[in-house]
Amino acid sequence: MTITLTHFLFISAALFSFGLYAVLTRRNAIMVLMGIELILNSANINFLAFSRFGGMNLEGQMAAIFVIILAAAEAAIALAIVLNIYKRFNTVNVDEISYLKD
Amino acid sequence: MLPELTIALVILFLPLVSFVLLIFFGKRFTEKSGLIGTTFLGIDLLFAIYILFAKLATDTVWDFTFTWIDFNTIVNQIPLKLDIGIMVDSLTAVMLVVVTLISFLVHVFSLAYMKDDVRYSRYYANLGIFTFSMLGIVVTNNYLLMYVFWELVGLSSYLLIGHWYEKKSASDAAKKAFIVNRVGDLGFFIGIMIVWMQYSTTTYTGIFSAIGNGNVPFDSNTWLTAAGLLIFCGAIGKSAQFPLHVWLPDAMEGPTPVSALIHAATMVAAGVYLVARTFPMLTADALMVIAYFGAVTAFISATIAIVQNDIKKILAYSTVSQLGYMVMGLGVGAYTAGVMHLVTHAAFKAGLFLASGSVIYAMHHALHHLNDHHTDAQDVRFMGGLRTKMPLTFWTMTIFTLAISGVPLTSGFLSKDEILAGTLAFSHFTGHSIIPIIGFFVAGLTAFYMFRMLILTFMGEHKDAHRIEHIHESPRVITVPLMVLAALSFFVFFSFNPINASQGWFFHNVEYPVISVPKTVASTPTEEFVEEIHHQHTTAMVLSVAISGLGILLAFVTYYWKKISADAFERALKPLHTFLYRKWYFDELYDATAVAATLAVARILAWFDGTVVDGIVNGAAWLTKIGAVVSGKFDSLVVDGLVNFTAFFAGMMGQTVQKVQTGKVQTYMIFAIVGLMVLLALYI
Amino acid sequence: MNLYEIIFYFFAAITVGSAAIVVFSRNIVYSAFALLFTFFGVAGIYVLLNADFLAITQLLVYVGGILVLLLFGVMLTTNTVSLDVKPGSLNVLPAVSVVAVIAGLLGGVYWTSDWFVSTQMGELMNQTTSKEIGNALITTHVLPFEIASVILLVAIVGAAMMARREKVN
Amino acid sequence: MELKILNIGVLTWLTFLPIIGMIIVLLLPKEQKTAVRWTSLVFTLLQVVLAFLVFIKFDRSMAGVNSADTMQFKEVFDWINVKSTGWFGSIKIEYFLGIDGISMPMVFLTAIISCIAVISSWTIEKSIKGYFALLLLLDTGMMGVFVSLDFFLFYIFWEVMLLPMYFLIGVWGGPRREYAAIKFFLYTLLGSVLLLLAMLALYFSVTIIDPASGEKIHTFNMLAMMNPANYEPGSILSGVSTSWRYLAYIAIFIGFAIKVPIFPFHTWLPDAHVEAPTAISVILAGVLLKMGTYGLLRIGFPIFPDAAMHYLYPLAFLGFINIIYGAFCAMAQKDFKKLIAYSSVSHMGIVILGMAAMNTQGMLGGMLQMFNHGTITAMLFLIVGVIYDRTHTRGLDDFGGLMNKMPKYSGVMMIAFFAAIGLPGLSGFISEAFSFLGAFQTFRWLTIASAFGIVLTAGYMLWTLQRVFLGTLPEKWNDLTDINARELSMLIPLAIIVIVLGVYPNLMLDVMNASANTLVDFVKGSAGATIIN
Amino acid sequence: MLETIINNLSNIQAEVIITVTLCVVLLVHLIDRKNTSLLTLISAAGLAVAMYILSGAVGVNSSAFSGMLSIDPFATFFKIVIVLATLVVVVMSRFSDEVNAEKKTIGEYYFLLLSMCLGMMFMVGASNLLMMYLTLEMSSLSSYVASGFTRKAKDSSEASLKYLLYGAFSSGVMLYGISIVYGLTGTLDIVGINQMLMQGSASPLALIVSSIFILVGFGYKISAVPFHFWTPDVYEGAPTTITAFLSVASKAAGFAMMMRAFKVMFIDSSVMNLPEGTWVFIQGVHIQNALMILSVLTMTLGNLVALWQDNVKRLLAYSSIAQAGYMLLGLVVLSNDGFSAVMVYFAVYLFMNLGAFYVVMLIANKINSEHIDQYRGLGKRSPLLAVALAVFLISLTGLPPTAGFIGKWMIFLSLINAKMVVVAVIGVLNSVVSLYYYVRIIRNMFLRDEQSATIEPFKFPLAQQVLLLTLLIPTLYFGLFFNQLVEFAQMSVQMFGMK
Repeated sequence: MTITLTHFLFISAALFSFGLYAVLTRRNAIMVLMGIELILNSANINFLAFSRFGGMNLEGQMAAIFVIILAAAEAAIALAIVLNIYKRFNTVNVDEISYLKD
Repeated sequence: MLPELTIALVILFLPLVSFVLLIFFGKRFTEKSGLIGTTFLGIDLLFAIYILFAKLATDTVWDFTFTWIDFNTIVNQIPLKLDIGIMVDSLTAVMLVVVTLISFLVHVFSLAYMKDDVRYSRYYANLGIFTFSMLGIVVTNNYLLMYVFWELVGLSSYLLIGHWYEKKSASDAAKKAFIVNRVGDLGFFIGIMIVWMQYSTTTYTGIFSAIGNGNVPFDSNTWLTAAGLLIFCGAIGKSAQFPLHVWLPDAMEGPTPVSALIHAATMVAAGVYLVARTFPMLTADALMVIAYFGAVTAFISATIAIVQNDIKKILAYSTVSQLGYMVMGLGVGAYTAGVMHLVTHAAFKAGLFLASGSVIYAMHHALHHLNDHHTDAQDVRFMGGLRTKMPLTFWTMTIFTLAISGVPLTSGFLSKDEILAGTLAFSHFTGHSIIPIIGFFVAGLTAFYMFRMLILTFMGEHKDAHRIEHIHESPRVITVPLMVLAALSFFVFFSFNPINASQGWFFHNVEYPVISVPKTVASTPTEEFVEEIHHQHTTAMVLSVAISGLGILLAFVTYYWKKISADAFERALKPLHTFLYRKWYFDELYDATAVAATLAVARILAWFDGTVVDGIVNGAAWLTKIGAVVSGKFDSLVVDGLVNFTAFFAGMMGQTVQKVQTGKVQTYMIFAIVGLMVLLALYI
Repeated sequence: MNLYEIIFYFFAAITVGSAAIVVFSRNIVYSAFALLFTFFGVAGIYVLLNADFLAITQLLVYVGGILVLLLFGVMLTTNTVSLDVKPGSLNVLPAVSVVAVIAGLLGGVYWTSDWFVSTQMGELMNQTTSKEIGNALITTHVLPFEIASVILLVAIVGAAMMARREKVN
Repeated sequence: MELKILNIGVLTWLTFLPIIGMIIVLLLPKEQKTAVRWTSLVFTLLQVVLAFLVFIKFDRSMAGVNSADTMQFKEVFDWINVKSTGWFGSIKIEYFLGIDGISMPMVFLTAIISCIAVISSWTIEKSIKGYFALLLLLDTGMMGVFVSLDFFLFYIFWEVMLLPMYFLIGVWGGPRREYAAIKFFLYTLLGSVLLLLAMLALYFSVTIIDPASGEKIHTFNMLAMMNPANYEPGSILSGVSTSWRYLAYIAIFIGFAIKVPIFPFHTWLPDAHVEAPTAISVILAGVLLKMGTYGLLRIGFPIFPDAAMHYLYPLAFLGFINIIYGAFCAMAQKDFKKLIAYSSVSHMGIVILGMAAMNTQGMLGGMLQMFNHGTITAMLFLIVGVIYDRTHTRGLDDFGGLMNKMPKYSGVMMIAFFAAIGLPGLSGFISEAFSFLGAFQTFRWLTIASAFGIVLTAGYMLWTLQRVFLGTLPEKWNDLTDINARELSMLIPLAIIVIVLGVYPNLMLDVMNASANTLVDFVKGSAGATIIN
Repeated sequence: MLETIINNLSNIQAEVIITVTLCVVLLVHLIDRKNTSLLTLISAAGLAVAMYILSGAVGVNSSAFSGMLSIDPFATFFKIVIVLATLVVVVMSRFSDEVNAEKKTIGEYYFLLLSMCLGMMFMVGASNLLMMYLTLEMSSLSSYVASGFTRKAKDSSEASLKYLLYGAFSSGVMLYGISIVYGLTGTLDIVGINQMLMQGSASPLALIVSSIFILVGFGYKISAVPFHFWTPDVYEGAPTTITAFLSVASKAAGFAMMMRAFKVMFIDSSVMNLPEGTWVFIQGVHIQNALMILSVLTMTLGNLVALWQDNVKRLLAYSSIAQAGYMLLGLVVLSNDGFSAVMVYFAVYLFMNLGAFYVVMLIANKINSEHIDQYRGLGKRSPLLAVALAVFLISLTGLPPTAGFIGKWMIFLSLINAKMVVVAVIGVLNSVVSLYYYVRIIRNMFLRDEQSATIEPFKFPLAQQVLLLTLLIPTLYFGLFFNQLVEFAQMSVQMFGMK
């Protein structure tokens, strides 16, 4: 048996699920961010796999590049925000930062 | 328009003018207002008399009809008009005189009687509006207009009964009178609706001719009967027939002259007049029912009258009884007799009231002079022996009493035994012999209680020797009307034959109308009936004289010679006495049933409205319960009502949904994912 | 079981395994470092997918940039006394169920559905993609490229603004 | 009939005079209280004058109802005209005013009542500018409803009334004003949104040939909606007696029923009446309630003749319930104003019954009753207002013997009360009698049952009269003053109308007659026709 | 090569102008830290120019950057809305105390505002999933920061964090969906995707999953239930100006993108026999009823929860959720008149919602509270303000004669036209419910007198009143004369590549 598209897809599915889990459960904001990074990566794997097995059309790869760029930008801003939060609340635990609610 | 009709209109509107004058400028000419009203009525009377003679001279019926409202053509129907107008035939002419005459005399009488009343001018104004509307009833030629004036009469009676409205009893009586009459009028109105719907006209002639052509409501004679009876309902109300008679005795709360005018002579007679007008469209069944109503009324009220002590109450019940008599007369088919009794009764009953008024006037002054405020100036038990002190009043009163008891040579005798003859004839044709029996029995009762009253009031010794000193004959303005009426209570004015009126001008002019109902359901043909009356006449005469003589005798035996102790009887028949004294408990009955029910329903519905309807629409009930719990946020914006229910419901929803807004971003995400999965579930 | 497959499973193992550590580790620093391996593994998988340029970018940007940022974040936001910052995780149960469903779903999707596949591989199969990517960036994808630059500018300015220290006075 | 002033149609004047007044009032400085009052008075008076002019010039022979040619004082302009884009017919909304026998009396009534409302508001002190501005705005809204023949326009005016009413009750009302105000607001809004949907459904079902462009367009023109030929085959409301049409009719009906108010949608009324200041109660009872019935006559019946005929009996039955139910509820009230509020529920029931009769007498009776009830209830509320101003209580049991203390007042009161009882010679009788006469021909037993209402009415009215005016005066009211000139000036005109119409109803009837006949004819006819095919 | 780029650029002059402006703002602020008014001026000027250019571009219907971006009336309409909104917000910010308190970073503030605007302008034109993702992220990133602009304030910071996490998460999911779509079709260009899908080879399960995943992203942007949870918290926490901007512009952009994506990607152009101006979704992605459910949920939940809010900003947040629900109805209809209705709605929504927030901001400046009880007696203290707010709220309720009514009216018009009566009924009933809480504010302003005795009337500089009127007048004007507006909307419905 050889490595098919599906193999890669399953990896991405796994990553996505892990990422989702992290996002949903971990209290530490930074962990949540990590989870989001995982999700993005899983998406990227999809793009590349599809582009590879879809006859090597570059569109997927281009998409992946921009995703990476965005991930970087997002990480920067996220970090800034988290730091700011830490300044204000002296914690980065998402669940403790819940003053705005009904 | 014919000159006579113009005059009729003048007669109609003069009292209105006096009303308008007095209502607006009454304040201006305070004590003159009485005179003004009286003069107007005087002129009115003259015109009326003129009309009467003019009418007697000719047989033509003066009729004038014009279109009041034109509905233009209606969908697939003939052009619909609402015609109204006035008409003067013999009946009208007679009634015109009766009304104006009594009214005039009452005006005069009141000059003295009401002299120092707080609302003197208002009183005369109201007399004016009453006379106007009463005349209206008489002259109109269609049911709609009659209904209009019918109601106006009700209004003026309301105003006059409630003239001393500071007294709760007075305002109660007024209210009662109006509402009870409304009940009757309801039937009247429904009758009119049937007629209007069927014939799209309300003029008598139009309707009767239509019926004559065999056109009956909803093609069923039953409905024709129903229509007749429904219209008769109006009479039941106005003429205080059983079971709606309860208002009339209370109406005595009004000033005595008013009682004389409205509640003895004219307005209450309007019902009889109505029946007379409707006569041509009454089927045999209808007439039968009417006859029984009349008989029952006559009987019940006569029995009540026996035991009453208030002089006006006695007269009131005698009035009811006499009205029952008239209705019975019409019911059995003795048309002219009934109408004639209406006229004669008007005279002597008005007289009786005015006379009693005179007595009360005297008593009142005496009591006032002694400033005795406990003794009831109207209670016969405190009177007696007034004969010497006020002879005029006494003699006139005697004449009236004789007349009402149907003693020969009086007008009452003539009309009464015509009616009795009629009842006999009726029983001969239909076999309903109970009617004449009641008739004669009541005749006896009448004689009895009337003389009881007379004796207790005028004869024997006065109960309070001290008081008798201060009782004087009333002034002329009071006695003159009495004398006039007394004169009119003699037979000559109605027929020169003292024992049989059927040759008199009255019978000659006010003849039976043409019955227009289909033969199948019609009552006995007129000529047969008249024939039979002639046969029965002598019997009736003899019987009635005998019976009333008996009654008079009994009265004397009991109350003058005291051979029989009335008290003993009273004690012996205590239950019966109380039963009669409490007027057969009619008021109690009605209060307990109709009134109570109405008010109860009203309260229940009001509660229902406040709670349940609001509740169903609003869920207010919910709110009050649960609203309290959440009222923290549930401020007054979230009102009860639809608002509350929805808002409450919405609020609950809102709150539950709100719960998920925990402020924890990851919870949000979970919800988002769940939502996503739900959406997917829609498709997978 | 040729070399390709071996490498694949190797990288796959690294990726998934370290990802698992990232997610489940109680210690945030461990997670951070585990993340490094994940990125590395992903890069490897990129290579297997003939995306050499992407693999490099992945290493540069993620490992070199993002990860460092995250580590900074960890350092700056944890009082150095105990590295173990409240690791706790909340609403595990719902999360687990949800994630399970999603994972199953994706699995199902990937297993069943047939994708846009073309067997004829372009000449790109056996040469670097950087040239084409470069071309694309200034021809077809020039607009995204520009936008990306603006985004980066926004990111820089925004981050600077957010994170700048206000004077204490 | 045409009547232009400064080349602007008289109906426009009628409708927008108050707006001008409002603007002036708003521009006046806050201190100028009297100026504010007088401006409002002047403008409403002008309105009355114009209304009277229209009344005079009104051509009695022209029917209107469903034919634009016999509509009078017409004004038609394009208001909104969105050019059609291929996939979407052009939206064309006309500024279409016109009156016929149905609306004429209402226009007249509105003018009078508004004017009287202004007079009776003379004593308002609290932020008077706002008050009169809103009052005038309300006036425009009401007038607009009665003159507009374009459904969209109608709806706009219909809704424009809500807000002023909300504020007038909510700011100047009694203790529970907030509650009453919002309740009124929500009820009526609920009704009008249903109306909106029905309106849209109609819009898409009706197409006419646009005279300008010659292409088929949808329209909001009510008159076009009345013509079955204009209904696009296959459209939602096309066909006859379809369930869609019934639904639409019911939606419309509820919309109007809430305004009337018809049981069980009436519960907003007592609260609103009790809390509202006198002038507003007068407007509410005098004009607003009529909009419901007017709406049925103008829209419900002629646009949905089939549904109208189909639901005739239920309608009559609701009328019956209103009559009896309202009367009973009134009987149980302790609060003078509430009692009158319920009495208007009862009296509006008569209107419904008369309309449901679907024959000339009934229709005329109903329409006349609309006008008469407007005047009579206005009087009653004013009467309550007078006594309330003096004593600040409305409890029926707190009074008695006012007849002696305030003779003039009592005189007017008598007229109002007996008119309400339906005493002949006063306007109430004619309309009630005709309503019943008409209804009797269609619903025999129902009408007989309803007729008991007149006994009940007499009952509670006289009882009230006795409790308040007869008997002896309580000590505390010894220093009551009789009605003053201002109050007379608003009561007398109404009293005159009541009496005149009582004696010579033709004054109003011949205005309505042609329209009523045509309406009945049209509804029956087209319903019949539609039932055939 | 070069000239293609040049004439491509000529298509996006407006965007270029904005870009230039934002750089200039940044630089100016670096040079002169004091002069804040200059920044306002520059940004306003830039936006004005952009506006001018856009007005020139009306009616252009073409595509640029090799199909990445379509320059069509649809896009232009929304661009105008967005630029207008930005313009208003820029001026608003001038008057906002909480913004001007942050002297140091005021430059960044305008920079962020403009960058948001820029991102959104690209969003509405994006016709390539990659572009969509990019631009969405662009506007999001700047809004994360912007909502945390007053970073000293706790609530603001919290808002930014929540916004960030939630946004990143949703866009991540969306991206994943995009990747799957890419897998199914082998392209990211929406037209191409549509062609591929029309071949019907795509497996339905994957298709539906991916489209729902993408929907998550859109739903987050337009804050549709159940992806709305961030909205109240962020709206409450963020500076009022930003809240206002998000509630209008970002919603508009989201809608535009969503409408374009769904219409272009999923339209089934093979189905003929449809009434003109309507269409259907391709077999397998008939997400129409999904959208319907979303819209009903959104408006209902928004209204119901809004009943309970005592913080006016939060209340308006929920109301804006409800409004999104109404707009979604217009989308559900799947017809041009539905779309044009949505566009009209946005046009009027722009004025009324910005107006409402503006008044809230002005009041907050004075009494620095947004609690509903603080609004008591406002009718006395500042009639103009109170009346204006009342009008805006009534317009939001959708009562004539305000513009809001026209918006709702158009929506229901399209619904009834599509015979979707039930949904329409739900809609109108919702608007009745919504009356409660809008009127609640009005009641506090007019019917309730202030408990504290200190009733000194508020004074507002002329400039602020002018802005108020510029928002107020259209709200009333369009209520009665919406001719041009509707025509413009109907004209602008057409998208590039669509018939």
